[in-house]
Amino acid sequence: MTLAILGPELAWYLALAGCLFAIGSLGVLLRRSPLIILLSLEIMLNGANLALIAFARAHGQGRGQIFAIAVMAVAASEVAVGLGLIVAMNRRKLPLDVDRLRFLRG
Amino acid sequence: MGNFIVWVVWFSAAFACIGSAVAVVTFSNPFYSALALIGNLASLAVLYLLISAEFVAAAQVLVYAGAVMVMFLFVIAYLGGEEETPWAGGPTWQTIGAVGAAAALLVEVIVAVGLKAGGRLSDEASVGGSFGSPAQIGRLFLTDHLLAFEITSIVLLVAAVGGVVLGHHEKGPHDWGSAAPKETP
Amino acid sequence: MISGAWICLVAPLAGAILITLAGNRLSRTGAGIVATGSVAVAFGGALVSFFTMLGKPGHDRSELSTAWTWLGAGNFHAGLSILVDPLSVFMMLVVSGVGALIVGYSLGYMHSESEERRFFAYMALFVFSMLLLVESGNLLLLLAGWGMVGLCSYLLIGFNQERPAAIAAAKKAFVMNAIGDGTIALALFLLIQHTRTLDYAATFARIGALDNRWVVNLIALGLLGGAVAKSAQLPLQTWLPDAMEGPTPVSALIHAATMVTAGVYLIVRCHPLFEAAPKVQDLAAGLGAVTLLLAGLIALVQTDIKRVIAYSTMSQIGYMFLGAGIGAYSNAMFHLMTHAFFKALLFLAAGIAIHALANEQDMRNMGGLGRLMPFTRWMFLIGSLALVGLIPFSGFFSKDSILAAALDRGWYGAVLFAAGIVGAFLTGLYTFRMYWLVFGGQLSPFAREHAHPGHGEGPRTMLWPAAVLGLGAAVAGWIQFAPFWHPVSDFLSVVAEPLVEPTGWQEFTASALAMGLGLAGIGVAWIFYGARRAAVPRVAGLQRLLEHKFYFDEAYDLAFYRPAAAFARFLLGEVEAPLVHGTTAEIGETATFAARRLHRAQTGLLRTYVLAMAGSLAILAVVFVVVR
Amino acid sequence: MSWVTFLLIFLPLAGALFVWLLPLPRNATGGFALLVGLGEIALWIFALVKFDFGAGGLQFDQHRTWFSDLNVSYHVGFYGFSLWLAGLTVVVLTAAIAYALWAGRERPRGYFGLMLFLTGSIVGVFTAQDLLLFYVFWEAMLIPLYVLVGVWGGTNRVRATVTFVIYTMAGSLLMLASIVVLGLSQGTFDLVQAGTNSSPWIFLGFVAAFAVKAPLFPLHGWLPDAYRESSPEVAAVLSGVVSKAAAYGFLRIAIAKFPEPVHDFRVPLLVLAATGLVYGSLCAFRAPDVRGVIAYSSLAQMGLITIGLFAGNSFGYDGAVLQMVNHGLISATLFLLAGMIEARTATGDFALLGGMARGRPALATLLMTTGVIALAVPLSTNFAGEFLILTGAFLQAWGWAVVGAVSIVLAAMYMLRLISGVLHREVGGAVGPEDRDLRPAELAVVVPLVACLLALSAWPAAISDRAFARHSAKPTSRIVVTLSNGRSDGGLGPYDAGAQP
Amino acid sequence: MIHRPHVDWFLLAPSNSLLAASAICLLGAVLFPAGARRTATAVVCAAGFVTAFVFAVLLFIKSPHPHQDIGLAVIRDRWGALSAMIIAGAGFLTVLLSARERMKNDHIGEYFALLAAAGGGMAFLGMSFNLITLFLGLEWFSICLYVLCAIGERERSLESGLKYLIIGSFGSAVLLFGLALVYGATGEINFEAIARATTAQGLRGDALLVAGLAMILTGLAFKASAAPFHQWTPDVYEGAPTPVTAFMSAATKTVALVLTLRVLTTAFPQEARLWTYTIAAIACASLAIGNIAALVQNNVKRILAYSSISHAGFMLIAVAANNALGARALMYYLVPYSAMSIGSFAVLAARERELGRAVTIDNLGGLFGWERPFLGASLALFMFGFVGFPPTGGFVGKFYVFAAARDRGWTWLIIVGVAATAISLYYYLGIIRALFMRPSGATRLAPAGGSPPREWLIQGSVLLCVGVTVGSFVFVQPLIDVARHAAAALPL
Repeated sequence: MTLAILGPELAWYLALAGCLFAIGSLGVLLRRSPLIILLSLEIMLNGANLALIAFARAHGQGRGQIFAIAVMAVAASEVAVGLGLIVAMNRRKLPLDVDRLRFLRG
Repeated sequence: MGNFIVWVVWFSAAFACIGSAVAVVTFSNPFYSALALIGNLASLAVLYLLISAEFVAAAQVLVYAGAVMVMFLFVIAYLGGEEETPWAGGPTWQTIGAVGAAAALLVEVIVAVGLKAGGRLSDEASVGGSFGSPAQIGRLFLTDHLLAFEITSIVLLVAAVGGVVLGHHEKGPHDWGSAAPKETP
Repeated sequence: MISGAWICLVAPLAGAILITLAGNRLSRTGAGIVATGSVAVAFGGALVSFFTMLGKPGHDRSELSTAWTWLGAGNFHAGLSILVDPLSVFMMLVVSGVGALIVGYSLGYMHSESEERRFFAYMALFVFSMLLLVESGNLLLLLAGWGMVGLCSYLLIGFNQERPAAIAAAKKAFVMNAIGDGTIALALFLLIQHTRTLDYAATFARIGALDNRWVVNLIALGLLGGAVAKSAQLPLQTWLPDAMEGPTPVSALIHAATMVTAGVYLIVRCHPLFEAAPKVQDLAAGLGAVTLLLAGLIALVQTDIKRVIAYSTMSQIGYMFLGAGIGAYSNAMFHLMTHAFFKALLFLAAGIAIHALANEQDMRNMGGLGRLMPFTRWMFLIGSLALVGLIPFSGFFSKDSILAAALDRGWYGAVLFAAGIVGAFLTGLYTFRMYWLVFGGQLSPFAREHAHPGHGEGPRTMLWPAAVLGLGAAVAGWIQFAPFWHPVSDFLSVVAEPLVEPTGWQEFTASALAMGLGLAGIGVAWIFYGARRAAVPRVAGLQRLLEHKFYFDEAYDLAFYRPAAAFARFLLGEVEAPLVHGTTAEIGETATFAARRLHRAQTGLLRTYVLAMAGSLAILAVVFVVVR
Repeated sequence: MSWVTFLLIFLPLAGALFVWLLPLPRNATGGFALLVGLGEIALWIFALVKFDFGAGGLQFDQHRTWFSDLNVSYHVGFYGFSLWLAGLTVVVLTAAIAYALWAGRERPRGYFGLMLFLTGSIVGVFTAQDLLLFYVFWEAMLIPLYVLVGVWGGTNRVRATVTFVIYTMAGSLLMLASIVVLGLSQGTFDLVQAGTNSSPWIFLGFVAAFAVKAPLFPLHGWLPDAYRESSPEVAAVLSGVVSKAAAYGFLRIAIAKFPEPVHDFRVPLLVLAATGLVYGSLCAFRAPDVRGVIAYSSLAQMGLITIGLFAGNSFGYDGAVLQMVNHGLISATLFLLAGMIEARTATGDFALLGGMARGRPALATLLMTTGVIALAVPLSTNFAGEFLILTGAFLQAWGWAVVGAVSIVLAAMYMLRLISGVLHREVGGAVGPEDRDLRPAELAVVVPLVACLLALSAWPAAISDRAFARHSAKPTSRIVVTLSNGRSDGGLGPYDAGAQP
Repeated sequence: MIHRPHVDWFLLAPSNSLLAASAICLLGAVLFPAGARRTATAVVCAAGFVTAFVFAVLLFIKSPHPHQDIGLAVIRDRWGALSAMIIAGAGFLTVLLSARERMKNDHIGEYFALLAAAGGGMAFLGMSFNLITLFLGLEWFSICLYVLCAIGERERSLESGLKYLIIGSFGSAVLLFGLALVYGATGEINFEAIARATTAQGLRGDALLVAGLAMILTGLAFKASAAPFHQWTPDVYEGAPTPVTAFMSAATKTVALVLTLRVLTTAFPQEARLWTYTIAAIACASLAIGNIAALVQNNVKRILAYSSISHAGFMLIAVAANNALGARALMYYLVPYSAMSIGSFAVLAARERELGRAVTIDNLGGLFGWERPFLGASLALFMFGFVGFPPTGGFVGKFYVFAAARDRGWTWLIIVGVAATAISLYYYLGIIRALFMRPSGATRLAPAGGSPPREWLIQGSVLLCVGVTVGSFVFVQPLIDVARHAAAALPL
């Protein structure tokens, strides 16, 4: 059974991926809570994943999907480390506000 | 007709996706943001299904929405809901710059896609029925992308160790030497 | 012949080195003896050369000897070589002979000084330098000797190191002479450019072949500049009176007998060059004439005994320049010799007086010394008469023949002659003004206070040289009496054939006029200073003009020194500090400013960092898509 | 014979390592360094005796590939003029070490090690026959200088070192750029093999480095501070030897490899040099202290040497080489003497000095002798050098020589001011009766230098006639050919053939 | 039937030995007695790096011809092997530095495990040959480094860790999107295949491809801490434990640059026009910003951070040259650079432990340079090396980089480099000034109560660094031969 593509073409998917990526980066750029920044990063990665999967479909290859799955794992890893950091910071009574993390500056 | 349904599904998923993404970014409470992200992930999974990526969609729901987000929610709960006024703080140029940069990126991607669409993007390949099935993915993972599979596991392992190291509750003061001085910020 | 010349050259240098190296191991007197001895050896060497030379025929009397190549570049080579010919032997004799006497005199004169060793080392070095100058076998070495005598002059004028006036005078002398060195050097560059050598013979041979008058004139002018500076002629004369800050033997040896006359030697030595540039030669004669007048005038109002003698030296060298300028080379040289005798004598006699009066040099504090020191008085008188040029003293024979030669040069010669005889009048006037001020009249209170009649006039080492010189001043002129016998001219003509040959009538006219005016000068001096029949007339403006030496010092100060100093200050203050150093500082500040701006961009705010990345990425991506 | 070159470079470097690594006792360190210095002198004399001046050309050369893909090699050797400059280096450096030994320096191991390192690198500069190797030694020279000035200098030493190093590095980095471009365009970095080049930019890169190091007006901003703030022996090395490396660079690289740019830039360079000559002389004339006078006179003298180098004829070249050695010895001696004076009076200010001649005959004699040689009194070797240079300049165009002659008068003015400011006049405020004459150790440092000067005065042709190959009987060296390839505008034609085969 | 792809275990040996060491360390963190834990895990970790180094050397020797393996995901060539050697060497030195770092004992095992794992990831990344392995390798060592940065659990460490994590993840996301676009444009993930596809399908200048390229460049430049993607560097370097900083400055930079050149030349040769100019611009920006910003810093670690930014600029000149000479120059440069970098951080670590506080220009002064002549002189040597003075490899490195730029015909890049070096003098020499030229007694030697005993491990590592720094100057030929062989693996 072969499947032709139904519905929106690749360009639509890519535009959506771009939107996600942009929204995610807006979150990183504008939010101060590290938690929300981590969430925004997830959105960015998902945008990339969407693009990968769309391309995989477009090229009819599995590689893109493999890539996307690997990315998921990576995203999970990043989240794990990030959350660990946030917990550690909370324990040290550090503010959970990236704007107040300014001990390190020139 | 099938096509039309696909379009409808696509659009609802896409709107849900963007809406939830915007919600993630704008909610002041991280807890709600996390919940919105779950929605986002779910709607993405729907989109994945539309382009025959069943396994990925499943993984998305299971791994992401299931495991990762649960972790998030646990931490948020542990920290207590610290609310943050979404757009406050930071200089104005930061906001303007951020919006500008994000918009430029978006426009750029869309332009790139648009330029490309005139050329090759439209002639998508037809794929076999097993495309995107767990079996195919598994086969790929064990043949061509064996290494990717292994490394993914290493990354996860490393992250786990890291998470443990960082999240691990410290038992006492530094036990290396006695003269460890106090930091003066 | 040549070995004598080498001995003559090296002996004083050896003496100087010996004294320097021996340091304290040599007693002060010992140093003096070494110096005197070495100069005496030099004189011996000169005599040997002289007599060997006399035994040779005229055309064979020139010999060049090169020790080694002193300087070389490419194909140009200048050897460390000496030239022995009648002219150089003549000068060697004068320099080492008079030198030996004066250095011997210093033994007594400098006895009380604490740094005699240095003095004698300098003296010996000077004699060496002077001998190098006169013996040099090429123009480069001549310039070397030229500079070295300037250096020694500097060292000796400034011998009295604690006296600021002495140091200032020494520096002035050196710098003035350096100007002369510079013009000579420029002349040498031209010579190298156009004749490709600095050896006398080759240079002179090739200079004739040069078509370019300008070049020849410039070369002669450059040499003349050096001569003028060294011989204290207008316009570079101002250093000589100041140089009297040096000890009296120095004045006698350097600033009367030898070094200052080097300019004359240079003109005679390089006469082919000057003859190729007759305009410059005329200029030399003219400068000599003007100088002899101006110096004579200034000498009228000076109160320092040594300065009067110094001005008279300038004046007499003016005569020599006049002579050399009109081509009467041997006459000029002859006058150089006799002048060496009588001027050294005058200085030595003055030195005895100064020595006796605790180094007082102001004539107004002297007076009546004649009774106190009869020997000195007689010596001084002999010197004065020779200076004025009264027969039969030496000055008569030499000076008058120069004037006679001037008569042989047409209208220009006549002008020069007129200047010369006016100068003769002035000479008589200022010389005997000095004589009577110092030796005539009653013993001055100052002299009475300081002089000690019981002790004699001075140590024998001082008196004997004066006596020898006195003899020379009296009789040395006899060896040549122009119309009748002229061995000096014959001897020297091998080197420098005179351009003028005055007739007997001219000789007579010149002698008569010069001697008459000289006597008139003496007479006037007698009226004002000897017999004091009349008060000295005062013309305030003129007096001030003369006392300020025609404002040459002031003019130079205003025209050169002050601008140079001001310019240097300006450079240090307005260029060096703000521009050269300021630029560095400014670059540093700009960098630091930029650094602070960048530092401010490093906010520590994570979001700005991400924004920078995102912004850059956006720009990069847009550019890529646009350019691709 | 190439081992002589090798030893001349590496003996002091090895000595430096030895001093740094082995804990020698305090006094032994300096003694050891001095011994190495004397060994260097002996080696150099040996090289001098063995050198065939008649043949000229590169001798005692040694060649090892350093890295082959860009044709960079360790290639060292001596030309006539480099041999003389190397001699200057070992003599002055040894005197400096001896002076430091006498004066006693803090942390002697560091100090003497650096001095030895400096010796080796300067000799390296004068022998390197590979562009990159030249640059390596050139930069290696800067490290010890930086530390020597910065650690053992005066109160304002830090500012002095910063200006000094940044100035010089700015220049030498441009040279590095030029070296890269030149070497790659030639396909080799070997100076002997490389041909000439006509790019004005590459030329200017080299000129920048040399002009800063020399220094040429107006790039001398680092000079007064560096010369004033460093310890006397380091100032002696700086002005005596290090500046000569720049002049050497002009000669060996800028002139030998860039005939056309040299021709095109001759006038601007001569203008800069002449300006520096007069400017330095004037500044020296007004400088308020001993070292200021010497420092600015150094600027003037380097201007003069540069005039000679760019006069473009054998007078200029020979005279410049002679003058490099002269000025090296003179300014080193003067700085050491200034140090000895400062050691007694703790100041170099003319307002506080004076009258030191009385009762101090050795000091007076030495300072006087050096001073008068410095002001180029005729018959001194300095005179010989200046005469040749100015002749060369005159042959190029008469105006340069007139400027030079003016500067001779100015030199007399400032040098006499220095001499009388220290030795003469009334006894200065800082001079006490307890300040004694030079001690035997000090004499042992300075007298040999003065003796060298006097010996050279007797026979300047020893250098001026032996800087380049003299006779064409044997195949002439490349440097000579190269040098003469540069159009000589002296207008003398065959007369200027001194530098030609 | 699943065809197991051929697996060249030898190729993976460097990474695997480090992974093994990491695993042992992890086990040791649990199993070893607390007292011996530090020493034992350090020894294991060091052994892992040594083994990795040996394997990398063997790999280098035995891989004269590039060969792709394991599903064309990695490549066995000398380029990767040499980078693995540098990384392993840097890691080994870092272990020496870390051995007695003030750190909680209960995480020391994990620390060494993560260090080894990070090294393994870098070694792997040097050999990665498709987009997936590229991304995964990058994340592999990045995640290790995030944790290592934060592991000190001091406030600063945590802050630096969080900053690094967030910015790093942002960079990864950008890189990933770029990779996705490239994949989408060509349908290939293997580097060579991408280039082939570009040619075959006429994709030169394709919008998706170049947009992806821009994003990839951003991601890689971020890892190399090149301006304007550099701002995290000073903060993270300052906050991270000094040994980790040392490791990052040497190894991360190595792998990022090596990878950049590999990706750009193998996957995007057709876009060379775009990326050479971009890299050149980035290099210039890094040189300018890195050097100028360092002028007013007081914290020595920050100065070194800016210095590392500027050196990234220098090495990017070599990348921008896009020729064989540039590749050689890059590989050569990395060796002395890594040694100097780790060496200077080692000295800082020593001083830090004496003081018990961050090292600034002010408290570097006093008698440190003289009291600890070896450390002082070594630090001075490293600074001279950073400037590019002989006799250090830094000089030859700069020379090669300039030569590469010249070979490309870009003399203006040389001028920029030269100007940057001139500026950099000020702060490098400022450190030397602080070391040796301050009046004594300005600062007390060790405010933290007595000077601790000399640490032979640190001294040893500094000595090794000095050896490499000077040795790479003297023995250029063998090193450059090695670099040439390595560069031969790239299609230049």
